[in-house]
Amino acid sequence: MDHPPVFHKVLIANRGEIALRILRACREMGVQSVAVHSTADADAMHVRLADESICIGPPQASESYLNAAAILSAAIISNADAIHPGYGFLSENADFAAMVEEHGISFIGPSADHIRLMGDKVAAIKFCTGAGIPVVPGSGGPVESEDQARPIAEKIGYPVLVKATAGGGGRGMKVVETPAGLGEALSAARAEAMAAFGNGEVYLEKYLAQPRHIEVQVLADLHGNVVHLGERDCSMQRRHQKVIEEAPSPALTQQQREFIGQLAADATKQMGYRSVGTFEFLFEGGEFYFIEMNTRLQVEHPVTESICGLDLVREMIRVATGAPLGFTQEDVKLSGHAVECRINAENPETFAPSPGRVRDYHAPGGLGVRIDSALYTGYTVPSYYDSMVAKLIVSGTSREACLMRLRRALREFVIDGIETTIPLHQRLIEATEFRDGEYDVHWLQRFVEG
Amino acid sequence: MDHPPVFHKVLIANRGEIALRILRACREMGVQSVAVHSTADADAMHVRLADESICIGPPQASESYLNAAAILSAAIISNADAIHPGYGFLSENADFAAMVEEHGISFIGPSADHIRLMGDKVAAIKFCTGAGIPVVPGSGGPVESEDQARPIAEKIGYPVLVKATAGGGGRGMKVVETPAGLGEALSAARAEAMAAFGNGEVYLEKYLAQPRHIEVQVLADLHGNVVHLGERDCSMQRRHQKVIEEAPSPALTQQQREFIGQLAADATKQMGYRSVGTFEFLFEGGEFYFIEMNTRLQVEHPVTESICGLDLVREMIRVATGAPLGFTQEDVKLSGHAVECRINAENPETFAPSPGRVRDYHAPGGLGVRIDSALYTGYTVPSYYDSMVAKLIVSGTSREACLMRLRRALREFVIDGIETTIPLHQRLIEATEFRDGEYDVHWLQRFVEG
Amino acid sequence: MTEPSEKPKVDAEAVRALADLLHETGLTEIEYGNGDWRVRVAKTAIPAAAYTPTSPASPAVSGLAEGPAGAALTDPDLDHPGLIASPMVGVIYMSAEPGQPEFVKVGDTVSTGDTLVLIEAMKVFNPIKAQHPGTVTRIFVSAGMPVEYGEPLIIVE
Amino acid sequence: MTEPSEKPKVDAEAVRALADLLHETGLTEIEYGNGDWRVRVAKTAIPAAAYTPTSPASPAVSGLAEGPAGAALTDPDLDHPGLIASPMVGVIYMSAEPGQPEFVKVGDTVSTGDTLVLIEAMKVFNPIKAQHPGTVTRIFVSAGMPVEYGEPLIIVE
Repeated sequence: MDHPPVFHKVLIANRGEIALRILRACREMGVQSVAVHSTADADAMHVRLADESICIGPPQASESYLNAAAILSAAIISNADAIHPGYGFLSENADFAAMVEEHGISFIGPSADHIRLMGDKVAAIKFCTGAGIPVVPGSGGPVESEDQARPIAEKIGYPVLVKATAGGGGRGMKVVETPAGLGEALSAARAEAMAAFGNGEVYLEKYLAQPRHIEVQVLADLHGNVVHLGERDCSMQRRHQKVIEEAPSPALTQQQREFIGQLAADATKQMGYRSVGTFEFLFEGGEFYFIEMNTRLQVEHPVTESICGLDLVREMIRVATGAPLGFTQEDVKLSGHAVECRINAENPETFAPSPGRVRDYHAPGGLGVRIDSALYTGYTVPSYYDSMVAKLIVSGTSREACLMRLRRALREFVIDGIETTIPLHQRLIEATEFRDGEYDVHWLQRFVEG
Repeated sequence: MDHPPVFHKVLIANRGEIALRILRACREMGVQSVAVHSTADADAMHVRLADESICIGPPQASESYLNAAAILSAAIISNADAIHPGYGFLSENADFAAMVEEHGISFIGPSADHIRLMGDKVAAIKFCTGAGIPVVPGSGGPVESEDQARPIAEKIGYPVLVKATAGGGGRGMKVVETPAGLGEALSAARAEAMAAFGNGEVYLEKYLAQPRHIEVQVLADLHGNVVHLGERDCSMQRRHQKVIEEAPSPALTQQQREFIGQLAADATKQMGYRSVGTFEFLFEGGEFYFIEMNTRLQVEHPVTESICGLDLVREMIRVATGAPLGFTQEDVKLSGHAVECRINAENPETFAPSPGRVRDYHAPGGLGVRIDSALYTGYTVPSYYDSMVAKLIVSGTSREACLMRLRRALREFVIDGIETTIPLHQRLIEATEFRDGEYDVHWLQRFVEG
Repeated sequence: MTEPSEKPKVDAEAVRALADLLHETGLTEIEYGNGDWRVRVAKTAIPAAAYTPTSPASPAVSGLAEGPAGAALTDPDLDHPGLIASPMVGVIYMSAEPGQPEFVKVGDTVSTGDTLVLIEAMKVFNPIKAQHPGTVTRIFVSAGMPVEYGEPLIIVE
Repeated sequence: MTEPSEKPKVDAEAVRALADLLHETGLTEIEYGNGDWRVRVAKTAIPAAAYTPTSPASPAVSGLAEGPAGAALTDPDLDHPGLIASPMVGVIYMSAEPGQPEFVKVGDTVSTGDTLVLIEAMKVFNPIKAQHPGTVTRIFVSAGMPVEYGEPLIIVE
């Protein structure tokens, strides 16, 4: 407990549960923490628990948590030697990362260059293609005729999607199931695109009807040591917002897991990436298709922590100091199963936000239950920020044991005074498709609409 | 989640955190639970969460939680097919265990015969000696003269203790450091015993000046399969009450761990024991000395769960149905470190009980933190029962990481309205001897008195 | 009650007036005295009112769902001075043997020591007897019903 | 009060007056006596209202311990209409350059637009200017002091 801290003082440029998560890691490492907060968050848990706190602006995030100058000033006046950006807000802002480092303060995350590279979706796909990571196959440019399209479609594999270059909102988009339908679909899409956008140009892309969202966690130090920590299945989404995440994915074989993990780790090493990062894929028919890389800590990182036994925030802080990983891919053992439920302050049916005062808060306890939440009895959930107020992470030796435990934990969870999505999770845990692990990225949307 | 439950319905013959612990295991196995309670516990968490609850008597434990007839009647009228006794109360009452089984209800624990055997301390020591388990060596009977005593003392090894057969409270007790002091000590002890008890008979025993309390967890099914799950170090005691427990012990080598674990497992197998059990030892100078065996679940079982990844209550219930263990000693992997703090409703300095209304309850969360507690905001801790109101169990990859995490968790824990021993634990975590793992069974007593 | 001196007459009007004042003013206690005369009215805030901890376990409060406990929770008879509550967990028997008449029915007059019901627990039949003479005005239980400790059985007025 | 008879009359006015006093003064109990006549009124604190959840994090509320924020928490001047609060996080400069006189001192008269202090943030010196003419009656900060958003700087009356 007395060995020198890796940093003297870390400023946490975030709020809510993730600020608390980072604060806990700092405290467990013997590192001082500085909380920054808006005037709306003066009573927030991360502020109350931090060693120091600095008000950086009014409630609007643009004036506070997104206010790079205020956060950097706070770091300077508090003599912080590192900044952890959490997720959201400034976490993937390359300019902020660069600015922090220019002021001689460590940015606990990847380099500005890597954030910038992966923030440019075209450049990211180009890099990944070069690194041998599969991307969604397509024509790579406009197709003019059926003759030109046919061999491309054959190569992509049916079903293919005809998409308008100028398109959007589904217009000028046609799914082609078999070669016989290609010509007609091209004509129809062209006509529709011309009518809608005044531009009839179309291209071809692989059509994924029922993909899962699979993402691979990587961790790298400054010395070229890289490990992957398995995948997370985040297919349980509503309006592109993840609702439940689990690890490992019930859809992957061990071979697929090792294959995609190794690809992600190799690409990470190739680009000289540092810190944590996540390669996101669509997965269908046994194939992975790269979507994007998140150059930050993810909301759902605890499910990975649960199955690999690592503290990812601690590792992030460690590698930011220049410390080597200290273990190799062979040392990483994944075991058990973990599920995370994101609990939002929302009506569980209409999803209308429900900020307000928490009249009673009681978290479930016992074996295999982890709660990451900044709520407490008497706290008022402000209306200015994201509605996620708690993460319930449950682990078990098997997926089935994990889901049984999740069910009992959800039943114990009390958040009174505001509406939350706990009842939604209670419904989901009873759904056959979830219990069987047979759901794609569209399933939840249909479930909540049904 | 749909496979048939091992039991249909389990009655939990206990209260407080352990009733909740058992209830959670039942729920995670798809087993119905029946809570029994005194009138003082009508609002208790285990009652509120159970599928059914039955009031069995007035507040006095003798009329309720120790009322075997009432509990058995409750099991009968609720059609429970098994009873889990928890710890304390009727858990080591062989007659109760026998009565339960005579009524065709499964007792989730060892057989009445084994409870009876180990409840008789003389018989227990005799059995263990026969099974090759080391016990505190002694003369095995009165010694009459120095000539008779000398070879026995040589065999036991100095220092030895001269104890009065009729003795108690330290009177008629003399520590002999070297052979030269033996004669004088015998005379003095005899005289003192004669004066105090009117009986000058004395015997010899190995003197343990600074022992640690080390206990080995075993688990056995009905088919002769036995595993040990490593040891727990419970040396942090005040007035023979455990205050902090940890696993593994900072004092044992891997060789010692395997040696004592194997001995305990072999003895368990030899006696045909079933369910969980704990062999308690004093440990000094690299040697183990058997004290007693607890034929029940222990308060501190979570630290073992943390390092071995098993759910001990689930395993207890499983083996009680006749299910085989399903794994062998080779499959048991111990990893990481865990510490449990028992949090009592007591003044942290005077240890005066502090029952009353909990005005605010907020448990720590995050990675590696487990809470077993039946407290909630607004709950009134009754004055009739044990003062332990919460167990904080923290795990980490190393002992040091675990202690750092414990420190931050203790800082987050809020129990307002009653006094608790949280401040004592906060002081302990800063003590050099605890941090270094260098404490014996007497250390805490001196610490709190200092 | 007609004695004017030692045994005072309760001035209900005054108490009502003070109670009204208590409510009106939002106080929790009023003590009022004049000479020998003195009244104290109080209304303690019920903690449960501010916080009703329903949710953690909303499922089950009283397990024996078939029993009357749940329904009877707000029954004013539960405070009746003649209420006999079950002293044990067990099963109710209303008569000495099957086919025989019940020990008591509503309207029966009973004497001290009369058996009212039997409770079978652990194969022992425990007679529940009248503690004072009176009339049976209510029977909460019926044959074969399981009862928990403290559950209402019978009222003898 | 002057009535000699057995049936006393409650002096509702007196109780109401005491209740008002109780509320006004923030007391929880008043006992009032006059000769034989005596009244005690009380109001128990409601648990929920009385509970300020301080403990989870008692260690740190305002981090910049050296700053005035902590001490000024109950300072009545914080509600002063002429208070100028810091619009940003930064470090205070009281004069344009080292060695030069301070922009303002207590007692100075200022016009709208006059610079009061500079706040350096990210190597930019931001002048904080008077929004209205008046007299500087209080200065909360001093040169080199770090300030957070909303921290009190100066009062111009």
